[in-house]
Amino acid sequence: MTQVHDLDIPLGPSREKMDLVLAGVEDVHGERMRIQMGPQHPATHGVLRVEIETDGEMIITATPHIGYLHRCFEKVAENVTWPQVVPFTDRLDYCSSMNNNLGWSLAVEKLFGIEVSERVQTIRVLAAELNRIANHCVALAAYSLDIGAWTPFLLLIQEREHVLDLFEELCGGRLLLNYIWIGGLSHDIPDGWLVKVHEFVEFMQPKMPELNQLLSFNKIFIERLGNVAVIPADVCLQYGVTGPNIRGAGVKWDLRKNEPYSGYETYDFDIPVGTGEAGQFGDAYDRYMVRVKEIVQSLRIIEQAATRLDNMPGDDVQAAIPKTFAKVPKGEVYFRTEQPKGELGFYIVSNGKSKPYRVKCRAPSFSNLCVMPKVAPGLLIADMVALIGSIDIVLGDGDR
Amino acid sequence: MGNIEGRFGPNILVTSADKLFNWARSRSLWPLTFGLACCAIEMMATNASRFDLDRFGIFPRPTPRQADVLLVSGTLTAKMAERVLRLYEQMAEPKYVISMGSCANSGGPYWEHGYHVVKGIDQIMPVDVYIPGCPPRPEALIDGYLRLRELIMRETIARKDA
Amino acid sequence: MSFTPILIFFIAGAAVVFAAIFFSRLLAPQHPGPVKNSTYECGEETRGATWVRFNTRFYIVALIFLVFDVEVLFLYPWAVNLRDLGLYAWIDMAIFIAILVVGLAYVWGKGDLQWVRPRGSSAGSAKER
Amino acid sequence: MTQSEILEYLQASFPDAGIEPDETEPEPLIIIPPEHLQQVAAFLRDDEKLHFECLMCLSSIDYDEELHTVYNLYSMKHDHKCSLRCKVSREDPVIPTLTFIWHTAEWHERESYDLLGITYEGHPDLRRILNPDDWEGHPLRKDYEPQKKWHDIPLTPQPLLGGGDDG
Repeated sequence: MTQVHDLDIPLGPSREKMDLVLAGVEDVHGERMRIQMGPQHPATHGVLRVEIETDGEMIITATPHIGYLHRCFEKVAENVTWPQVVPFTDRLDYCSSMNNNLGWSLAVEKLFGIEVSERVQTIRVLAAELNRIANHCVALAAYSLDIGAWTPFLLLIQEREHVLDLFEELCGGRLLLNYIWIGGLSHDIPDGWLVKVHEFVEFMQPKMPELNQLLSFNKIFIERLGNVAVIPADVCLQYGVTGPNIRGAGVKWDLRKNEPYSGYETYDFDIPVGTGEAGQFGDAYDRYMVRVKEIVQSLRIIEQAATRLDNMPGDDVQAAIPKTFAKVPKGEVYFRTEQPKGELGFYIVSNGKSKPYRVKCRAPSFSNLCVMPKVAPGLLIADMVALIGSIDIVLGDGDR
Repeated sequence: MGNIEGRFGPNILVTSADKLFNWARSRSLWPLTFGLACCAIEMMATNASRFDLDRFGIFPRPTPRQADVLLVSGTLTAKMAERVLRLYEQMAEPKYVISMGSCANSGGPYWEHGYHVVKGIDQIMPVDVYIPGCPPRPEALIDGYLRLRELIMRETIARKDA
Repeated sequence: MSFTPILIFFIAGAAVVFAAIFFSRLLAPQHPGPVKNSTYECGEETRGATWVRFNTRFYIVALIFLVFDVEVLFLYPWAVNLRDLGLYAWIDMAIFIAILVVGLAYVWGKGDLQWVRPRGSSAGSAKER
Repeated sequence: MTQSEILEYLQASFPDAGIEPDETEPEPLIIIPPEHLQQVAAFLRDDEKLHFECLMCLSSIDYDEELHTVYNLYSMKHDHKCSLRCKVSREDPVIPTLTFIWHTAEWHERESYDLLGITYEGHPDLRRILNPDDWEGHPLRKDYEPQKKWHDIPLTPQPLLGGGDDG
């Protein structure tokens, strides 16, 4: 009988299966095989390479390798003027370009001390929440595709098309919008657009319960995601995991409530938090359910923002945009916003010239990914797919 | 192709065989799901039900062994270029390349300051169809596929010099 | 009861298979190259040998699958002409399925269906300290 | 506690560490010499009144003759922020690592090593994270010259009109 050598697995999240493997009760070990879950892989949501070392099906170590989509955002941001950086922030997390624009513009407005009118703030919140719904639709669609359900993918992408039609009418772009500028917006609301927004909200109301019936309460789905890839709250804090992932772990932390910006404090919505109904707190199912509930909350915000805009006198949305960016205040500022994937922060250094001296983008997917080597040991290979899908990474802002 | 390629002059048999093979190939282009960046999301939206690439016989395949078209959608970076070249080599003949989006065409917005970005994938592999746009609209992607169809319809297995 | 239809059936089956291979060999363009023949692993070179000592769990799972796959194989002809086989064949097959259900219960109880046997499963063998 | 209160509190608890504010608008940062960085950072996290358990962002900047690393900290418990700055000369840019204090620093430090060439001594595996491992130079430095080629993959823009020779 081969002598059971103790597996030097770093202590992953404790779980009934996991204890067994650690206690070395596993009778016979195969040799470790090194598998590349490489850059071209249907379930890595882009170009992420995870080098997995497995013993049979059980993952021993998993090291993510990123950088395959490193598009030098910070170098580009040092060589273009302030307003020209906005289209590049679109391409950071290309599923939620409106929220990236909002993050960048608010950071620069804080540095320059620009105040925007209340109407512009309301339009920004409306557009950002619409984009949150679109982003969560893509995230849930790709996730259900990874788990193996083809119908929710088509349904969710179809509902997302409605949001993209709204954006197309608002600012001409579908995916990358360049809409929220520093100090204002690129276009005002076309008339008749708010009516469409109200129609969209009515259209979208029954969709989430429908998705729940179709997928969320499906026994196979719950069995597949319950108790899998648990990221407890303290690991989230230590590794800087933010957004739906930390809310899935039960921490009620959302920048729109804790550090309100752009008028978010005036809307009433609540923060969905993981309930641990399918296993433990912070497992893949919790993170999934948090995103589904967030779509419902975003609909509430959109409804309130749209009704406010209905009876708000129209004003020039480009009033507060500075005429020239040649002379700008010097200084350094860090500003963070609640982007659908997590906490998007911009550290901006300005030396008074028309181009930023240094821009550091604290991207949510970058930090959400670095938790993988700690969480992955002990998972089966199929659960690794569930882990990557549930932390919802996009390599555009992972690699910047 | 195979043993009968470039063997015969352009006679009646060869031209009708051409028509049959080209028709069969162009009506079932299986792309390699190869989302690099933002264009990948537009590619997903085009594969979904509203723009529905399935009606053209286009069904994404995850492995290069079963793919006919390498649809490079997104920004090709230096670190990724080696892998893309290997995938391109590993695809079975006859294979085609569609460069989707201005990043793949010429480096796109990262043309000037992107030190890590390959300025256009035609620097490292032959490209059949370029689709402009950043990201190109789904209709533009469909137009790219149809243009590739016409390209395939003009192929022939007759001897080149004849 | 002539067996020619079955013979024709086999010949046709073999013909289809060989035709597919022959025409694809004849018509499909072949340009083998060193990179093309290398194994595909998500665009990466493969690292680590694949000729490793597999975990025995794979062997057990494969065995279980084989048993129940062959069982289904026997069910097909039986299910097709159950009507004229009469009650006797039905009882016969019921016994056969019962035996396999006992096997399934044993394997399930022993915990071999899951990848890692949970601690203290009912049929914990001596090996499990 | 505001930034200035934290500054006084730190100066009180580390009198000889040479902590002083700098003059960046809109809010001065706390400058900490590299040799005391780990000590002060551990204190910032463990002290009850400060309790900074989140490292929001770690960014490093190239100021021609000096390389700076700025740490933005946040405490969820007391809901207050603090930002530190650590200055290092350009010749031997070495800063002690903070990975064992905040795990999120592990990747941020690897990135700032990759892009700006600041080595964080004591870091578990300081490799390049975004660029390929054998990439020359540190791209975010002001005097960086982009490479022409990497593993014979051309990185130069194609000539605009026809007949490119070095493509």
